[in-house]
Amino acid sequence: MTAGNGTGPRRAASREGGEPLLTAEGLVKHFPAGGGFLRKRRGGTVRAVDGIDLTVHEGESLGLVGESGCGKSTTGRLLTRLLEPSGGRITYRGRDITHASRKRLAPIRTEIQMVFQDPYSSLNPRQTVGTIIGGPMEVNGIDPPGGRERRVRELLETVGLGSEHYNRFPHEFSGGQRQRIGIARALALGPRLIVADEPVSALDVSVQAQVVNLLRRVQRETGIAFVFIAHDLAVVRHFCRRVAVMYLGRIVETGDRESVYGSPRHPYTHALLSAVPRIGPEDGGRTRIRLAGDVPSPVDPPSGCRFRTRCWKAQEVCAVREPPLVRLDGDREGHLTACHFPEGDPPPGSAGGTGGTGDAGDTGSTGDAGRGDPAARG
Amino acid sequence: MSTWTKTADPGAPPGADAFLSVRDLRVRFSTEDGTVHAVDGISFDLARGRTLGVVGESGSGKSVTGLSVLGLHDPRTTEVTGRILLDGQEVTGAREKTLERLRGARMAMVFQDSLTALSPYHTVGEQIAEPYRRHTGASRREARRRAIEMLGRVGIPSPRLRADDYPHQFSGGMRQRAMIAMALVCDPGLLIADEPTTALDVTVQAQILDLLEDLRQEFGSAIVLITHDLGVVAEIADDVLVMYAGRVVERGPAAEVLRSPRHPYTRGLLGSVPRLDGDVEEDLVPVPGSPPSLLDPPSGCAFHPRCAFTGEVGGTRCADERPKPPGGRGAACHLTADRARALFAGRTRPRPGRGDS
Amino acid sequence: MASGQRAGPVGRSPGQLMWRRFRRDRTGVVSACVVLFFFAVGLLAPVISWLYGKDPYTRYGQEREGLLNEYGYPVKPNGGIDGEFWFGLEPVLGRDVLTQLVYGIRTSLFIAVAVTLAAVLTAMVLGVVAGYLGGAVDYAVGRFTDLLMAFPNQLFFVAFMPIVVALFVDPADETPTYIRVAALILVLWFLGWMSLARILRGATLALREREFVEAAKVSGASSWRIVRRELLPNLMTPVLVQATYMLPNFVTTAAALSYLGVGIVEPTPDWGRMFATGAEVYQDDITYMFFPGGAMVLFIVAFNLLGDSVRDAFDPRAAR
Amino acid sequence: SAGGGGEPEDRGGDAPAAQRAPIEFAGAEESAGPAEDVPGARRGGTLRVYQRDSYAHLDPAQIYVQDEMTLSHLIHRKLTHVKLDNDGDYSVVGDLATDSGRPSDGGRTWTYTLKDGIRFEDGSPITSKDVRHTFERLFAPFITQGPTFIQQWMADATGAAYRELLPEGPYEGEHLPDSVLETPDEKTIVFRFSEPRNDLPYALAMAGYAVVSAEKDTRQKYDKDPLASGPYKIESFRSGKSMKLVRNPEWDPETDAARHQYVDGFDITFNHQYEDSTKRLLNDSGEARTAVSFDNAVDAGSHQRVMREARDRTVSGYQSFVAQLTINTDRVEDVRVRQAIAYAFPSKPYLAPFGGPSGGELAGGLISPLLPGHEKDYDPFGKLEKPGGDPDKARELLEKAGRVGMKLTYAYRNSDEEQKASIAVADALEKAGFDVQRKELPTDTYYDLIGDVDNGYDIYVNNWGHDWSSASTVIPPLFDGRGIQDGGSNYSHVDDPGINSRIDEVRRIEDPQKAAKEWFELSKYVLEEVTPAVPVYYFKKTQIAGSGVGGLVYNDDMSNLDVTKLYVKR
Amino acid sequence: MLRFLVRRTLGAVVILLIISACTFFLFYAIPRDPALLHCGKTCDPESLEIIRRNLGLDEPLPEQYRAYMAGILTGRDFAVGPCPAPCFGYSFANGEPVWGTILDRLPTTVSLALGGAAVFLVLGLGAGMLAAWRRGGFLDKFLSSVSLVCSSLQIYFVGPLVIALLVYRLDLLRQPEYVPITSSPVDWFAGLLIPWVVLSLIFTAQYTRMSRSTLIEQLGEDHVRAARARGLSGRTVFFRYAWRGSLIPVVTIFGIDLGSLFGGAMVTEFTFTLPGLGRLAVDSVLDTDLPMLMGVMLFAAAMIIAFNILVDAVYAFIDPRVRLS
Ligand SMILES: Nc1ncnc2c1ncn2[C@@H]1O[C@H](COP(=O)(O)OP(=O)(O)OP(=O)(O)O)[C@@H](O)[C@H]1O
Ligand SMILES: Nc1ncnc2c1ncn2[C@@H]1O[C@H](COP(=O)(O)OP(=O)(O)OP(=O)(O)O)[C@@H](O)[C@H]1O
Ligand SMILES: [Mg+2]
Ligand SMILES: [Mg+2]
Repeated sequence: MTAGNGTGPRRAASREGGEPLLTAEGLVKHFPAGGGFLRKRRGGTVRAVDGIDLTVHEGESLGLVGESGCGKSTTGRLLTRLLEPSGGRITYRGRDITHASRKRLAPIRTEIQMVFQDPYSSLNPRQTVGTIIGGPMEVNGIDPPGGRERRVRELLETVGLGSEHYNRFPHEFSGGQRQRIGIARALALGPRLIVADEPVSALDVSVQAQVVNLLRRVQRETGIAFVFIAHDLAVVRHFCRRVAVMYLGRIVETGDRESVYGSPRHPYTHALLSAVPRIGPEDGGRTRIRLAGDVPSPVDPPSGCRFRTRCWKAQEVCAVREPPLVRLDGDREGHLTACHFPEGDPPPGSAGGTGGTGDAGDTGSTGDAGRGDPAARG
Repeated sequence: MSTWTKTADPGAPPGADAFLSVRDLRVRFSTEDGTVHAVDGISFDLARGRTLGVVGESGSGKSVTGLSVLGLHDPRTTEVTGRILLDGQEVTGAREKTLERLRGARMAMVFQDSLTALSPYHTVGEQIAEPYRRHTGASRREARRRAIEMLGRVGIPSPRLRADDYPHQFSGGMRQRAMIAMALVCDPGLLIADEPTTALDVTVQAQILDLLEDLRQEFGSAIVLITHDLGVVAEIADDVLVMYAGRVVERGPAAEVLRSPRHPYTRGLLGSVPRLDGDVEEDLVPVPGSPPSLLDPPSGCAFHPRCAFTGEVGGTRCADERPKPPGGRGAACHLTADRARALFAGRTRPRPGRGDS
Repeated sequence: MASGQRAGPVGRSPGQLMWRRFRRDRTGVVSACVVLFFFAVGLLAPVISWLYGKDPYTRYGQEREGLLNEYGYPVKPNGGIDGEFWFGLEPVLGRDVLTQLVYGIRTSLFIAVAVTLAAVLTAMVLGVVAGYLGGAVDYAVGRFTDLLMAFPNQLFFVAFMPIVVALFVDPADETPTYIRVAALILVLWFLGWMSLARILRGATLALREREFVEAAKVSGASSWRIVRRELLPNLMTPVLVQATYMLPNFVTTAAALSYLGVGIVEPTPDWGRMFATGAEVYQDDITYMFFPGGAMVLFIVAFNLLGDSVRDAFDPRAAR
Repeated sequence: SAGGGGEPEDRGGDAPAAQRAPIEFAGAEESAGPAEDVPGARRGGTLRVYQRDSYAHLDPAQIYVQDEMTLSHLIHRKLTHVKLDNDGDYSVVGDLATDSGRPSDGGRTWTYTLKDGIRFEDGSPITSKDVRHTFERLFAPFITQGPTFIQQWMADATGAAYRELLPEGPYEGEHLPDSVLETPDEKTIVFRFSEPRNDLPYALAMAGYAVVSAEKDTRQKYDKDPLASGPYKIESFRSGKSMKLVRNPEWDPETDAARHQYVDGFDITFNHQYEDSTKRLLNDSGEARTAVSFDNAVDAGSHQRVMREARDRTVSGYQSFVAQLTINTDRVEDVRVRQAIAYAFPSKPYLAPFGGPSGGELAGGLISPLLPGHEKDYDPFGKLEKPGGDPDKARELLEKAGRVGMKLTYAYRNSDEEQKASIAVADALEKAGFDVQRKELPTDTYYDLIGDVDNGYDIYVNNWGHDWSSASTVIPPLFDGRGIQDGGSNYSHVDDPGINSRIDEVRRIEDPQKAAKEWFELSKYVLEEVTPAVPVYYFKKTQIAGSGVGGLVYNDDMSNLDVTKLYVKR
Repeated sequence: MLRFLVRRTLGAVVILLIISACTFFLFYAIPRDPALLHCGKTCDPESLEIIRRNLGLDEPLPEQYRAYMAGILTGRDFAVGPCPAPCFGYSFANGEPVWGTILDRLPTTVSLALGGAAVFLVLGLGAGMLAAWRRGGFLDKFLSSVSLVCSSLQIYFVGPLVIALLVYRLDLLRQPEYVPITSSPVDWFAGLLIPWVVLSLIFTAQYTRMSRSTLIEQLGEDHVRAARARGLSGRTVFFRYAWRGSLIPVVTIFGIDLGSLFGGAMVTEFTFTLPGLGRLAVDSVLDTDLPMLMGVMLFAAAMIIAFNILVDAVYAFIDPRVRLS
């Protein structure tokens, strides 16, 4: 395959379990709420990402799922250092890049790339496809053999576009094609890691499948590591070997695909999985867990376990103590859960689960979440 | 399962007991670049108490169909032909006054983007009460009581307080509930929900779908659920209509269509969706290419440029001849149903958990 | 895969698309022609004057007998229009109206174009800097803009024109015309850029959130490169649209200043001063008011139409 | 009065410029009231008055500009007054005084006796104490605007040195000594000067010397709210907007030989530009029928129409001002160059923006036709013959002087008309071979700037008007070389021994007839031999009133419509 | 709301301080001596000195500025007498108290502004609504072209023409003038009719164009369509839903316009010789009457800021989203 050409020696053949490529420890990002200079103190801070640990290994693909606003994109931006962390540490191949300046980041820029969600806003409408894809090479002064243009044409073919599209403008392409251009741009520098922030969410199913397939192929063939952010659990499952589930700026459960999807231990993961509508005929045994309310505001997250306001198992201790992200009994290596009262396997408490919305305790918490939310937003 | 017995080909008379009956609906927009054939001859019937799922890719004319039923298109730029009967009453070509009486009272709509679809200048309570007053002539106080009641019904906590909030003070899920309350306040026979959950998270989406289902049972309305998520259709729709480039390509009871699609496009859609229980090592089977431009739709079968089975039909038939839209259960395809079944089975690996049905 | 796309190696840039859209808009093209005509008149004023054989400074009426009556009004009816003086003669001084108007348009357009350029540049620098850097810079620029917005602008122009002139010119010297023009440009510029700066700041803020800017950052592009390559090309649309609305405003404001007596003075031909003269003599010679007035209405209408067309061409969805 | 600081645009009608005899000083009989009736006049009615400028000063001591002087005739009284009778004859009569003054000691001592029954508007009688106060307060520091003739005569000083006589005015308990001003009793006032002051009756008739109440003097604030002594008093005054005059019941017609009190009152509004007031009055509808403007002239643009359509409702005449191009002799030293300028100057084009014939009459000499001794056909530089200027002659002189192409800075006031005129001036002078620099000066400080000895300009127009009917208020202030100082009125800085000595000689002539002739002869010498100034035009003015206004008479002495004679027609 | 007002008022004070300082130092820095104006014909250095002292011009500039600002709050004592609390000094040109003169001219300007604003707001919004209601139709095209042409007119061009035509040629209307409404409402109305009409002619056009385009924009909004989907009548939707949203830009511009009109409609007042603040401003510029100019400048700026605050407060009424933040 051509994508890897011209970017030096390839990584180890083993795709997974390779060397840690990128590590984040206790990563924190707070934004001033309400925004604006001189008014920072008013309204507190948005704790978009509030202490997460992540490791991405060479050549692996890590999925990041969670509901809207839980801090997935922020995490992605922190990892690519588009944002500077408010706390914690990011190391890339042993080098601390937490607060590295643009200059110091320069060599790493070629190695960490990003694919964006919105195929419309991620391409500059005033540049031709050639300029867009060639831009990163120009910035980094990379002159591939045969010239940049040839390399761009190659990349276009790699992502399934014709090299004749070189001089076209983005508005002449459909969403799926634009996303391919975005991928080609990310590939242009021959990166080791691509952070893909919901790369397919904005696409139609048929096109989404094309792009997912493309990404899978690219990963298979080049061995680039991926951090794949999505809210569609099925897509993540399809793409990633390892999955981390985020809730309100925290990782609540992480582990390999089989463990997390097969035997989720955190109630939230459980609820999330059960909320996904399925095409297949209902197997009678499937328990439906309906969570009440929405994700609380990150400006004022609940104390202790952040999920407790929507959790049907919540007890007093949940409000007091924050559960650590640990490996629970009977779980596989690498399967970590942050819960005081983890789900058993098979999923216990089906009684509580089915009647989720009707449960007295729940309604109360729903009310809380409901009332608290808009005020915080306003 | 299959209660869909009514024939609904264009020529057929409107279904007798169908609450909503659409015949050969065509919608054209004249734009700067030319005429957009957004909806190109679709027909269907819908009975009370049933849910029709309309699926299709972006731009396939789903929303336009929904809006035509309510007569909401701007007559200056839009040409709507065909017949739409709501409970026996003609909607197309009806006078604006008549339409105004029907909208909200007999048919209602829930929009996708709840933030832009709610007026930012009025409280949620007012916006629910207003159509109620208009259609029932209720007093201001009665209307308010009704609004609060409806908010409670759709599961908004402490509705009495929240009725005086403005939409921006609600969360996304609550807004969507408020929209549903607004749509159902006059107990309409028909509810058109245009992607009511697309902008929401899965957990909230599940809440809303449950709510819709509960309300349908309670009010007995007919629901047209527009979506592009096959999972949602599978979850709550009785019947399904698959649209492509403004046309119906396949229809039938939801479970049946999803289990054994007869149109290559439907099959492609199904193959594109990754499943929670699917095989992760398998690549997805997408539909190649991208949707056609409606300014200049492909001749014959609109799907033929992306279709893998044109060879099976033979010659240039797919490119020349427009397949007959399906009457009842069926597909608008030159392949016969049996041939299709055979072909699709051959090329698709059975999926775990589905093969046995 | 490419079958859905139009074939051909070179795509159309948004600019080309807008140009095509613009060319289809008949009103736009006509008004553009009118506007161009005015600019041509301004540019070619010396040529026109040479061809026509008159200049705007000679006092024909005073130097030749029989053109003006003893009170200084043209003897011939309709403001003295005849085969020699096509637009008639200026009362009192007896100068030729046509060349006055042509040169007046030249002066006015020059000032307006200069102010527009200066204002656009300022707005671009401040708006983009504020929008892109945000934080304290944005706050400072924002408050500064607020401050200037609170200035009563007409009053400011009227009050500060003499001051600016006084600052540059020793009271004993003749004020050169260029100083006056410069002062006018300076004063108009000073309060002329804020609204565009706000628009550009907003646009920059919006653009900054667009993912292609992040993409550029991820690839390691410097701020300067991002501003230049990613932001500026996308800001040309609002700039062009706003500039077409700003320019006629500056023309009328500068004219109003001359009208109030603080702008351009004799003998430099100026559009606005023709109104001042016209307002004095309209009782006896209404024809004189007609030419500058008609020309100005035509010019402004054409420019406004052009502005609408440019906006529509850039943003076809905007309501007309 | 001095150059009409605010009156450059005043224009006049076309009364014939006849040779005029000096105005007589009248005795007690002519000074006694009541004034002879204006034919056809009746009492009653209110007049609307459209004025351009609001009144900046109402304190008599601060009044020195035309429109304030006009108003002053209605509200203030002075010791003497120039009366215009029904035959059109002028005479200086006693106003508050019983006669125009009794001189003794060769004109060094003047005695006045106050009439009976003269009162301020508050009913308090006007006594010699008030008159003393009136003159003493002229020395107070805050009095800066009014005429200074009598103060200078009293102190026998030039310039501002007179202030040393009584630096604080009467307010700190100091008073003028009897050797200067004596008020032996309630009714008698005696002025004593060290030189003969034969013009005193004229000077006392100036509005600036009107009487101020000693009791009610509020110093600076008096300027806004003075006590009236004339036939009308101020009911309300809103600066910049309006003023309302009503009858002053304390004014006794029996004591006034010149004024009338026909109308009930005047409603004055300001900000009416000349075009505006003219158009309203010409339209003659509604309230404009009984409206008039005290000072606004018919604007140049409307003059034609006014003359065509409403000539019978107009009055016109000369104003005291003579427009003259002053040449800075410090900078333009060669008399041939000055003469070249005189020949080249385009009088007619200069006058055109001011309304042409309606604004003035081209001048051949420097002395106004209103002054005794004026010779009508005097025209040494051919300004009447070649009103557009004589560039050939000028160039010839310039060549002789060897100064062709010399730089000439022309300063002018930054008004619309002057701007236009300056173009013609620059044009014509350039044709004659000068390199003209135009320099516009702010209107408000124009005279201050050209009044600087070291002003840096070569030529500038000065509109000078006589203060009373004698050229002694023209030639000495303008051309006496001993008066050169900053802020002085010798704008040309000419210091010619011939002129200086002749001035002293003529001043001593007692016979007004002879003096008038001598002044004119002196003006010829100044103009022809020294040429520090070029005559441009004599100001003229035409005024119009509504058809319901009677008693329209042009008063040469006021250079204006005589506002004391107005009445409302039935 | 209260917090908002307090914060904005404080901001306004700061802005006014800066404006006053800029104006003061620039004006007084120009090489023109206001004392000369007072000095009259027989000016000599001594009396000049006296006048300087009387006017307080002998102090250094910063001290003069301090005294000036203090005078606004506490009043000052001048040679001509005490000047009570909002003291902006005395005019150099005619010795009138500046504040009194401003108050005196204000009614004219306010009458002109309010009357004109009433006309152009009602007509402009009305025409804009009509055009939007019938968008695409003949009425729309007609109104749009008329307003386009009208908005291209200038007061200094139309003003004289209208007077020439309506007053002098046809004798239909009264010559413009200001009569206080208290003394004669009829004359007040008749005298201001032409200025109102001319002022409105130009403004109306702008409001028509703006309200039309924002209305059309609003009519295309989702929530408007949703309101129709609920069966609300076209009129209800138009007025209760679309119109309300279209008001925000209109209110913004209206606030700006009214604010600057209240500070004096210079060209209008100049053209029709109305004794308002604008006229006062032009006159004081031409007379180098610095205190008056300062006063008018500060007053006009205060008006603009006040209307800005008012507009922001009105936003909160129109748009609940603004209320909470
Ligand atoms: N620049 C910012 N300033 C302030 N708050 C921010 C900023 N960026 C993100 N946030 C807030 O941080 C939280 C997390 O945002 P983030 O975009 O990471 O969520 P997400 O998981 O990507 O959501 P989505 O699925 O909607 O993309 C949100 O509440 C968001 O409002
Ligand atoms: N008012 C309009 N004017 C012109 N074209 C329109 C208009 N409304 C819709 N269209 C076009 O009609 C086609 C069908 O649109 P429609 O909104 O029904 O698609 P959809 O199936 O609802 O897609 P989505 O899933 O994106 O909502 C599209 O190509 C769209 O561009
Ligand atoms: Mg995100
Ligand atoms: Mg849709």
